[in-house]
Amino acid sequence: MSEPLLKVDDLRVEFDTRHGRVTALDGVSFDLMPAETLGIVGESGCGKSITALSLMGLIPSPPGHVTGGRIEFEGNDIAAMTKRRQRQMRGHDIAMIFQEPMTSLNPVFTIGDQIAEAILLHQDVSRGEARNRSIELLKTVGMPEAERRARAFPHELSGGMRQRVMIAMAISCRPRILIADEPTTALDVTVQAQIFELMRGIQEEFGVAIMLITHDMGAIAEMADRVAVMYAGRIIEEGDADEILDNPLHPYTRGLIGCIPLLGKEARDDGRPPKLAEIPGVVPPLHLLGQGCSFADRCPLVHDRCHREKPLLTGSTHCVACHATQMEAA
Amino acid sequence: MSVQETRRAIKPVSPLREAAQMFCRNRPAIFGTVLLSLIVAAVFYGTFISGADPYEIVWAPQAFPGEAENIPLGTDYMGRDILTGLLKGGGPTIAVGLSAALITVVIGISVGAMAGYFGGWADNALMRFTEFFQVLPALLFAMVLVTLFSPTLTTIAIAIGIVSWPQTARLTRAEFLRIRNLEYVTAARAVGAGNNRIIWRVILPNALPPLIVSATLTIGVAILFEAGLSFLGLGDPNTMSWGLMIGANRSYLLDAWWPVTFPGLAIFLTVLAVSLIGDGLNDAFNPKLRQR
Amino acid sequence: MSASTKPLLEVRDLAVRFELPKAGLFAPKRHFHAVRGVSFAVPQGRTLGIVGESGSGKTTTAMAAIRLRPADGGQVLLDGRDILKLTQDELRRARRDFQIVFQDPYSSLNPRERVGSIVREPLDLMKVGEPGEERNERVRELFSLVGLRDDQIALFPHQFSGGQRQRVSIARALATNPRLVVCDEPVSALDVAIQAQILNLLRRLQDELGLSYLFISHDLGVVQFICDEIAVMYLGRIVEYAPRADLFRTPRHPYTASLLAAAPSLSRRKSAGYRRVSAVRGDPPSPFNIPPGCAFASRCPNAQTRCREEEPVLRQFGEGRVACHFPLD
Amino acid sequence: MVYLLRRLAFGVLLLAGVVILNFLLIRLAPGDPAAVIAGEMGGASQEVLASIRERYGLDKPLLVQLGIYLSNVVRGDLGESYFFNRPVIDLILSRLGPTILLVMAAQLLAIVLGVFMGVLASLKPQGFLSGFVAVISTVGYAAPVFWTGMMLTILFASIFPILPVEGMSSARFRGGTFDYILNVARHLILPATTLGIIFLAQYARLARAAMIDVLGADYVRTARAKGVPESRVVFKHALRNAVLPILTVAGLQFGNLISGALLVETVFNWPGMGRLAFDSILRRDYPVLLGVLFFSAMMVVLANILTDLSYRLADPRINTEGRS
Repeated sequence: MSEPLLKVDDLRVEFDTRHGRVTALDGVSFDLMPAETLGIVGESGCGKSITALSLMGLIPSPPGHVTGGRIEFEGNDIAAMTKRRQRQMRGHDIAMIFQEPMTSLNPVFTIGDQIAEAILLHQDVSRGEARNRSIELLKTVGMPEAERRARAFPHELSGGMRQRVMIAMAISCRPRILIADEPTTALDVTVQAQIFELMRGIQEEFGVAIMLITHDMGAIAEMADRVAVMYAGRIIEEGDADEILDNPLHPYTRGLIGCIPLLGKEARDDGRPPKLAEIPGVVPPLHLLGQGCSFADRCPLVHDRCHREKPLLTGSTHCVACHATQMEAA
Repeated sequence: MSVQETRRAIKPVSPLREAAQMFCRNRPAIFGTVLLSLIVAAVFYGTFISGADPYEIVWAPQAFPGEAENIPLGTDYMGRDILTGLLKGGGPTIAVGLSAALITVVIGISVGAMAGYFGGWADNALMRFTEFFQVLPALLFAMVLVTLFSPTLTTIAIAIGIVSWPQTARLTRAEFLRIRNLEYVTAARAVGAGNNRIIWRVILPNALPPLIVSATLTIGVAILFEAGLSFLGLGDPNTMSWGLMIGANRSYLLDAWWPVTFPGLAIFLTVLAVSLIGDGLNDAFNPKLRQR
Repeated sequence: MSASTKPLLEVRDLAVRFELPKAGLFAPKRHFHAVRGVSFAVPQGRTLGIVGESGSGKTTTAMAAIRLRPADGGQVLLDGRDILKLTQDELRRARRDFQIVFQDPYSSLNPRERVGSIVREPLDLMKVGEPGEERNERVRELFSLVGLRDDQIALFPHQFSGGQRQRVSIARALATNPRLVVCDEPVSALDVAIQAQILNLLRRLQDELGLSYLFISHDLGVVQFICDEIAVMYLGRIVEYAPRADLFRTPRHPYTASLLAAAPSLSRRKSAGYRRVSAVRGDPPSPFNIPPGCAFASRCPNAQTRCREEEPVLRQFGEGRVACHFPLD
Repeated sequence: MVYLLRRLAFGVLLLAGVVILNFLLIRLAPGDPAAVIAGEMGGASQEVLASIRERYGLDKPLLVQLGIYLSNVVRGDLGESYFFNRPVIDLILSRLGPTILLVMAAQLLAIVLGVFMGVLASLKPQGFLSGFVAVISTVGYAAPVFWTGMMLTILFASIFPILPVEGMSSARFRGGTFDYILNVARHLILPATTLGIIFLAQYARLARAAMIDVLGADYVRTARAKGVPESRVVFKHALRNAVLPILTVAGLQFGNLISGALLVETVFNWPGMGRLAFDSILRRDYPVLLGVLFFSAMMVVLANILTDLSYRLADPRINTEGRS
């Protein structure tokens, strides 16, 4: 097996809030292999976006603090690098696209300038050359009339087109890793499909590893090779996408999959689809997390130990952090 | 249904009480409140309790502060006691400030609320009207009004009110426009609420926080206006006020600094107190800050 | 279609247009036609879904149908009475029969009111029941109906989570025992786990209370779960209108087909080499500038010359109706 | 272009409104309009009053009077100062330059320094400079501008006599053009600082708030994510957006700036329109006072149009709003 491109080990991030300091990421570890797509899935507030931002060194501070863990890119500890090298990595080696294409582009510069800026920052080319390349990139991401659109301002483009611009900017320096934080959540379904297809095409063409942050199991099925499921700041299950989707082990993952109104869950006797599975209650606020398993209060399989002790993520290819499942397996 | 929520009994937290708590934790705001209370107490003493006459000549003109026992802040160019002037002159200044602010708020909120709520034609007309008033430099316009219609405290208060309402109107309009489109307003209409109820019971309470802040700040602005007008010789000649004291002693500024400095300081501290309170309210009402 | 039962709500030829800012002082007034000749019916005790992407006019249609925004033409018959013709007073009284649940659980509740009085407000305004204990009793009943507790009645909206706020919103809508409830994307702002709770609740309430829903959504999974009949909207028009089973089994309009192809599913696996073949191209054209002919023609994989010249009308095809010159088999 | 014409047309309309207001004010003021126009100190002899009635058609119906008044204004006739015995328009034109100089100097100082301070403060929202900006903006707001001016006068007249505290140039000044400019500049320092400091404080506070807001925006995160150095993030990506609200406020403040100039000119004997207004109040010289009001309104209208135009240059979202 090849070496992981990115190795994240025991990452901890804390935030200052009015309830005091809370733990937003509690020992998150995972590897990202070259040219694979790792899906990180979870509900809002589970820490999936914070994971992405901490890889980029973009946790807003204050109030955020990275308080522990190690991130290695191609075997080198990022924290040990100079600030300058860290900055060069952003955009050059690791690029990122965001959820809100509406607000993620600077409204006062043309999109051509914004893409060219990324090129000029990391590559030794002339302004004119950067311009031409940005037009090429716009063509690559399927922007019609790329020459003309390069002179457009973000507000003159639709959401889908803006997300294409974001992608063009992200791939401008041929990064090794592309982090996509809910890239299609703000878009209409037909446009979502186009963006996914574009990302798949880019992965095949450039061999980039994608980290896809999403709440959408459908996106996971279509895009991901491997999946990490997050809940309340921890990874609670990890494995191959098919394994997780077809044979989820953690009660939370099972619930999450069961409660999606999927197409094709058709027909009981009265012709209506069956009732959806429910996970009772809500995700606990971070400042109320106790010492036990954070899912214990909502879990159908809960027992005493769950309230006392945090389960660890164990397993070889399909890992899970749940006392009940682990005991069953043992 | 909601399993874990059943365990905790939650007490209702009204948004108003939360704001009050925020305000009480704001040190500059508390300082402003204390300062304003002291000033108001002193002015109250001067207006209603002390029998001293601010026009009485008590000592030699332009006597240095503390030169004699009864003139701790010195005398002015005619030998009148400055401390007495301060205590007596605060009343009119503050009264004009308060009533002008009241006029401002009443006109401003009415115009802004109508423009923002009804929109369209009414909004257009009212906003053009407002824009017209904003074209006139406020102090100059107030000067013209006071000069033409004799300088009494009432005219001055009305003039200040007339020139300063546009800002409140614009703010109110903006708030109404924003809130009007929120779903809870539509929801109120869906359950059968009429225009009156929606304006006064639904939108206004939600628009109030920034309006209260602006009203507070308007008091400060009005006090500054009154001082400016008095300084230009447009104060009510029959009433001692802080601005008037400055204006009267202005020509002798380089002979004696104290007759000008102390009334100015009084105005400064009053406006400072009011604006600290205004800032404190602003922070208290700001939900963004409350999250931290 | 359930032709036997008389529909509770019938909308005929509804039109809504917005006035655009004028280009110049003397330029003619310009309009943007958000809803163009839309007709549908909600049968008693059933659910009609309106699906579409942003800009399709689905929410505007619903809002105009219950007069939360003015309509510029058409009829809305509730039990045979035209809602669009009611006077303000009549309308206010009639509102007890049709209520609405909004999309955004955060902005749909007045932050300065306790949730109890939010739920009570419709009772007070429409004078339902005796003031005082009877109405308070009703509020408690509604709270338990939607799965909230009595001791939460005095709380303020910001003390609730998104899902619970949506429950409050539903309780408010049900206060006057309405017959029709418009649900405007009631779950799209919620996380999936909470979404399932609310969808199950809405279905339970329909079964228990015999409610009729007009359900607006962009999510076909949700629509399939809760709706009996579905109208698909594209740029202000209904392009397909069919019973659930038929629409999902055999979509007739290419647009419906592309929506279905893009809907959430766990069966499209990367591991199985799934690729999207003919996703529709591009974005919808600007609603301000709708081309002649079929509005979908510019993105349609099957478009032909006729589609760009002649606007198709909604006509019977198979079990449902479709507005397409070349419907799919 | 069409936009500019429309703005100008509306500006003219506003000014016509000011003229009508002036007309109404004279009629509404207590007493005989002719006497009002003549001014109480103008020695209102019967002949003067008669000539005024003639000139303004005061014996004719109100609408006709308005027509006469309007047509006079259009011809540049704002009336006569019966104290100076000069046309109002001449008086004002001779005072316009100094006022514009003062106002522009103050505004420039306030914007440049204010924005600079605000930006620096925004980089450390809890830092020392942020505290300083908060303090000076509160203090600057609360101190009456004429009082600040007087305090500075005392300071520079008695304690550090290094700057002139009165007038626009030294009396009986002799020297070349360049020396004259220097001389005026030295005289300008105190008035412009006094006037500028209130606005400086406001702009600094506003710039800090706008920058903090913008620095948290998604597109700034995008810029950081593509590896833009922090200084460039601040001064290119963020500042370009943060100036927009400042520009808006700067335009709105223009009227207040003129109000402030009125007081500052009076304190420092700066020979501008404000000083003229002050003098005409003392003499109840109403035509002059109303003329100053009209000219000030005109300056505000022009400033607003300029602000609008620069806003449209700075924000591409405005230009294309009508395009579909």
